[in-house]
Amino acid sequence: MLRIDRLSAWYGEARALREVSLEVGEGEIVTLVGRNGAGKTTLLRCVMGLHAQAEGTVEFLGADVSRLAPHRRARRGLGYVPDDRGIYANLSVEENLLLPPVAGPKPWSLDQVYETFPRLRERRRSPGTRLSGGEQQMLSLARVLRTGARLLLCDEPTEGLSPLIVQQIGGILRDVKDQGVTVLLIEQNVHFAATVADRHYLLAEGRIAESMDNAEVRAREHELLGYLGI
Amino acid sequence: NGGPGGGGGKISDGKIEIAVLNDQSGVYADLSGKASVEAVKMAIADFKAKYGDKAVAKKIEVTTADHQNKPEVASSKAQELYDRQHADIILDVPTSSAALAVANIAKSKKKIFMDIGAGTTALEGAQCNRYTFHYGYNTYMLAHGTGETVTRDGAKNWYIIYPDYAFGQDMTKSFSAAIKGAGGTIVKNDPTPFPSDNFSTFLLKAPGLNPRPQVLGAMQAGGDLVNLVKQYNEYGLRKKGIGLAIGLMFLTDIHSVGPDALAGTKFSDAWYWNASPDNRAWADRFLARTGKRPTFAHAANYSAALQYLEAVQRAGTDKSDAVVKQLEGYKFGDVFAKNAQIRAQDHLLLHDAYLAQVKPSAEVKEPWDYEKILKTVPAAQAFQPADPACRL
Amino acid sequence: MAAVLCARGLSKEFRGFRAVDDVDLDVPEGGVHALVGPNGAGKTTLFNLLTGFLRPTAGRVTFGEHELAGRSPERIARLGVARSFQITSLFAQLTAREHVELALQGGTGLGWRFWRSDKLLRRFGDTARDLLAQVRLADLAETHAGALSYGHKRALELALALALDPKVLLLDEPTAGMGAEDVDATVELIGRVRDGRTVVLVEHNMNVVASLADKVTVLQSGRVLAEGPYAEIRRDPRVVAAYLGDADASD
Amino acid sequence: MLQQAFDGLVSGAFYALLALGLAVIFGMLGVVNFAHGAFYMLGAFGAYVLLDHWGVSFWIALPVVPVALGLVGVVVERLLVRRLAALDPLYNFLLTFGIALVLQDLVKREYGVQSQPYPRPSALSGSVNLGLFSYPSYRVFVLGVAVVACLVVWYVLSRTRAGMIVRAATERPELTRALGIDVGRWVTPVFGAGVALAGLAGVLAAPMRAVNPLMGSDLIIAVFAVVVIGGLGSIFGSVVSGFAVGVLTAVTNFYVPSLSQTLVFILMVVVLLWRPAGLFGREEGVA
Amino acid sequence: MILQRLAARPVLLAAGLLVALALPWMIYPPVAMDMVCWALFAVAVDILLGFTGLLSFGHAAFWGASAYLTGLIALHSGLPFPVAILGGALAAAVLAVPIGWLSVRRTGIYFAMVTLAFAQMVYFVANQWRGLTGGENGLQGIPRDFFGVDLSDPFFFYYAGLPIAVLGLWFAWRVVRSPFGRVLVAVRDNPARARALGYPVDRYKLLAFVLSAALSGLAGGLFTVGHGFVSLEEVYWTTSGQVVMMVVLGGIGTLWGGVIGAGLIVELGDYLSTAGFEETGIVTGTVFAVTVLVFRRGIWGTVAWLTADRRAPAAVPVDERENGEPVRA
Ligand SMILES: Nc1ncnc2c1ncn2[C@@H]1O[C@H](COP(=O)(O)OP(=O)(O)OP(=O)(O)O)[C@@H](O)[C@H]1O
Ligand SMILES: Nc1ncnc2c1ncn2[C@@H]1O[C@H](COP(=O)(O)OP(=O)(O)OP(=O)(O)O)[C@@H](O)[C@H]1O
Ligand SMILES: [Mg+2]
Ligand SMILES: [Mg+2]
Repeated sequence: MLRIDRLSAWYGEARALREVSLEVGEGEIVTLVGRNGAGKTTLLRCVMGLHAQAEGTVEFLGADVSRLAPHRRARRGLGYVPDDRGIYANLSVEENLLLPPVAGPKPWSLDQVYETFPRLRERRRSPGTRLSGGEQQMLSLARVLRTGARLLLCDEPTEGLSPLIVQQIGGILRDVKDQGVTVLLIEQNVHFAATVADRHYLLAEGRIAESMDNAEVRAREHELLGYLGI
Repeated sequence: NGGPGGGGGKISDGKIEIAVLNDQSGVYADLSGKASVEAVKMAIADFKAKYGDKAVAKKIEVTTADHQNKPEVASSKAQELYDRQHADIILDVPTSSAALAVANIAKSKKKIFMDIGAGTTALEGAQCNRYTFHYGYNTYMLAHGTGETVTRDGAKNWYIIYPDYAFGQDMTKSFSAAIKGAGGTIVKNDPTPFPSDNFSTFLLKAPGLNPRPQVLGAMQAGGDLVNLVKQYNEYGLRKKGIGLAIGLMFLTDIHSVGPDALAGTKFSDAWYWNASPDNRAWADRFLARTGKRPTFAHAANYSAALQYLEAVQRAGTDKSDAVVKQLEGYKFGDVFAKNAQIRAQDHLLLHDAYLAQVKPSAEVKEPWDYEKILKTVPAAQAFQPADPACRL
Repeated sequence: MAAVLCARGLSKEFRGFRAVDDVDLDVPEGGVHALVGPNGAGKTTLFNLLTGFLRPTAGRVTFGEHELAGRSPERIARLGVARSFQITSLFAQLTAREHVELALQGGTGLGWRFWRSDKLLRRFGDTARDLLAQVRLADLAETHAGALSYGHKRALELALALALDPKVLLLDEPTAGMGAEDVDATVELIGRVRDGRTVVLVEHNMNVVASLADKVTVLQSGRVLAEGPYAEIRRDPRVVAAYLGDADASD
Repeated sequence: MLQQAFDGLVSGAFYALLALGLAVIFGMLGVVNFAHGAFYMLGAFGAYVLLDHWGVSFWIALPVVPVALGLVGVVVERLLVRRLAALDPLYNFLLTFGIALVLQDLVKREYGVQSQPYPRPSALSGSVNLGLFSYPSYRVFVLGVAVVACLVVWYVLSRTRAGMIVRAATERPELTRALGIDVGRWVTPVFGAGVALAGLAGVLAAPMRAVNPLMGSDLIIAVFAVVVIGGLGSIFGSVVSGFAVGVLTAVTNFYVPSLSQTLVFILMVVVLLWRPAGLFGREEGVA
Repeated sequence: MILQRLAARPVLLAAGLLVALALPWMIYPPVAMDMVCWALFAVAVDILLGFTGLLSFGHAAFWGASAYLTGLIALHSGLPFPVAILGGALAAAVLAVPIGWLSVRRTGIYFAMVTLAFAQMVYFVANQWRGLTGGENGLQGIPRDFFGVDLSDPFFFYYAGLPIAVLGLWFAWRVVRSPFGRVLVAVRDNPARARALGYPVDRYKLLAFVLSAALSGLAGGLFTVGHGFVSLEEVYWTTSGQVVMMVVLGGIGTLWGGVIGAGLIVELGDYLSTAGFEETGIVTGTVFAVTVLVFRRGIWGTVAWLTADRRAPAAVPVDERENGEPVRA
């Protein structure tokens, strides 16, 4: 479904990604793990078309989207959940949900969203940034789900959240997967990553250091943690 | 470089160079501007026709420059005109600050300057000098004619509003003196912001003053004046019995606002093109050349150029000092200046002035026919007595 | 050990969101104090509060006998509390040497001399070179900061903080973005410069924390979760759950 | 006194309309449009030219001129402003300063600097009785139009999908793009709409103020001060401070006429001392 | 290469001085004087815009305040003109303290608007305080006295005034190339970092503002004596806009670019007013807009960029932000 080929990115002079290639198959949950600054966020931003200083190709659903503007990629079914959650302070919760246009064959309805996230229904009139961090994370995820995006790009959706909410989000991601949505997930927490994902890419210093499946991750968890510098 | 041009023959460089330095792009562009250059050319043509071969100056040329209403441009241009273009005289120069700047240049270069466009009495007061003449009008003339006549005609109580800058303050002083001299009272005078596009505060205030004013004396000029008149009508003050008298209004202003808005308003004018057959004939010639009806400034430029050339003819030379001597105290009359004299003490041109009234559009018979002359203010009374501060 | 830098009841609210929540912190004199916690725990915000870049919503900060809360960053820097920035923050138009000279010049009041030549700054040249050598930037002294690689920028950040010769040095992720070799060198450098001063360190690299820190404070959601020597902290079940992850507990 | 204050509301209406346009453009594009005064002037001239050359009445000019100017704004944004969008906002400030000079002098070249006549629409030439006092009906109309325009803008921004997108794009343009919205397509109409608001103010001004090429340039500086007082970027703040400055100026005019011109700047100083970001402005970030 | 560079500086300097000395032979002396004054003014503004990162749209206030004070001193005290000019510059500096103190609280576009508003306020005061300023008549007949030597010929006055301007330019260069100037660049590039290094950023900005105002005052005073009068035009906002145009045209942050920009715009204005083209705004506005659009480094900046080491970061601070760092409004 998503194929990245020899993707490189820079920040001014500094190179953040070095010829990264990876693939995500339909209906998979794939995580990107790696220490801070490895280039994970940059990779997602490149996929979304938000990073100008990049080279290489990004194919989505068999078509090369590398030259498309971000909004066109979103229209084709890429859903982006940024690392800072990206909630609008000037929009209410409901407006935050309704903002992005529908982009996939099976968009969620508002009711569906509220059923899954009852907290959001309670707070639907309040400004987006009045929510707690966890609620904001839910909102950000719900927002792209509502568009019916085919591929979710989630940048550390569990960051700074309590274990309970982390579990909940893990559950949601698995549910979403059951509905046929593909997920590319950035995760610092290897343990969590292992519980939700099918496959993992380890990113280090802007390169794909390794690709492994779940069993491998579990077997090598220790080694990995050392590698990640945790 | 930079040295004086003169020497040699009777006419320096063998020709007379008349320079018109005025505003060709700003607020005064329509009032005077490039059309004044045409007026000067008419003067030269008339002069040549009159003297033919007897003319002292065989060759007379006109140059012009735009000072954009900026005094620094005026001063550099004036220097350039005198030094480089060898101008013998500079004419017009509207805007007080520019006029005063050029007067100082004229003084240091010892070249003649006849100001037409500026109203400030400082030109014949503290800032006067031997080579500068003030030709046409000044704030005293504007204020006195209107203030005195309107008061005499029965409107005793005045409410004066003036733009808060030198011109407005001058005008108010002159007006007040004239009104009091004629037995009237100033109920109140208020400074208004300058520039301003909103006079409603003052217009609203007017009917409530005690005693209720009969006339609103407005010293605004240009765009402010147009704003004010529009708003005066909007508030219907005329219907409330408060007339409008205006300190400084040009024909072009009436054209801007439209005569109906101003109908009945009284103001002083230095000259009006349709006041006499004589004027009219000249105005027709001017129309043929420029496609416009002349304002008083056009006529004054014509007259000033003509009188300068006559003075050169009498002096037999274009040397400044000799020409100044010919001009000082000279009595004459021409199409612009009636019963005129150039006062020797301060180089102010004294001539008949007029109290005019704006016609309603029903009475306007042809384009630009906006004024009715109510009264002639004789030359002797139209201008102020010589200011002792002036030492030539 | 006396606490050189003390915070009491420190809180910071951003439009209803508490980034730092009632934190008490004692930084003992003359050691390395590590501050760890998940992303968004409030570590950088705490740094900003300690160094005057943010004004606390509530609470006090004392440095020796000085009250710091409410003072401007420049005053705090002058008092001897220097910091580096997590997000590289340099002057694009100045060379590495000029950066260090600028930092050295800070304390002297020379900065006001607009009538003197900037050649005056040459007096700092030797010290600057020395500092740059310490952070392995000697070869790049004349390179404009805009053209330095990320790792080198981090090193320069560190040199700048050192140039102020502070009593307390606050380092926000000094090794982030560095290669393994540079990380070791930086650890070694911090090990050297800790003599005679106090270092407060924000780090995600637990190896660095383990080898340097005398004391570790763990922040989560703006609150202090645990505090103690690294050996203790790494076994604390709350810390493991919140930050280090379950895996580490089995160790 | 009450009448004076009411009158202040009318002049405040112009400040508010102009400040509103500035704020909308600034909010969305981060551009402080120096040419805003010039567009206001073009609005008035548009009405004048329509009437003078084609006899088109005020009532037709009122919708037509702002729309036409909005289109001009669209062109200006597409051809010029957009090129500098990625740079420091100062560049667009300077660009629009240049544009203002050009527009002003183009009009000057065509029509001279004289004020042009423009009559009040005859339907509004009288006065209306407002209970406590009677007041020129045209002014009441101006106030009404301004208030309606402000309300419409408020409604559009807060209650429609377009407004939602504009608010979102103003806050986080990049993310909004990533969520599938073509922000670039919205920027141009917003610039156009801001310019149209200036044009509307211009048409409204034609019957009661002098129509000349310089009418916008001095006004716009006062409007800048208004916007600084209200808090640049705050649409609500701009409107409120526009009306407030109008009323305060009118009241000051009454008691201390000589102070009225500097008043808006004095207010600005006071506000800067008290709340550097303006009354309703957001604090600039630290560090 | 290095030798070439080393040689280039004195050669450029000598060439510049030569041009300055020859100017009144090549163009009309009063126009030459205007160029020199505006050049100094533009350089003063560039200290703030190019080296401190603050766009002041209200420098007419300082140029004009000094013009008035210089005029008053020269008119009423009979002191030689350089003393009057120094007095004017001092007045401008004093005025800059409160205005700067309030303005430097804001940056970027806000700073531009706030300074513009302050300048307009100064304009209104100058307009109303007629007893002192002469209102719109201005102050006239300001003498060019220099210990009894008559300098009324603009040709000679040019040479009398030139040293003052050159001294001012030298001072500007000194400020930029001083320890203080180094701090300014740091403040411009990254104020937060400068604070962390112990520099009170606002006070540095304020001092830069005051120095820039003082130099603007020097230029304004010289201009006044050169013309022999002061008018309200000096404090009007168009003057502020004009000088910014000169700086941008010459090249922001190049210091000497302002000199070129000033020369060109003064010459252009002079040319247009004789060429019979009245609407100078169309031409200058277009030139300016085009410069901003396609030619952002300005003349000097482009030349320097073409001839010098292109890898060095651009002198224009704002260009830096084209990639990477978000623009802070
Ligand atoms: N705006 C920027 N300017 C310069 N360098 C940047 C910028 N953003 C990121 N970088 C650098 O690019 C590299 C990759 O950053 P990125 O944000 O992709 O890392 P990450 O893996 O997502 O890290 P984290 O786990 O902290 O989110 C890092 O070295 C980072 O410092
Ligand atoms: N200026 C600000 N306005 C609003 N919220 C802020 C601001 N600065 C920080 N925050 C929020 O405060 C929280 C703590 O941020 P902080 O930068 O202190 O985290 P941190 O512990 O340093 O994380 P990291 O390890 O990722 O650097 C975050 O949720 C952040 O979004
Ligand atoms: Mg990241
Ligand atoms: Mg941090």
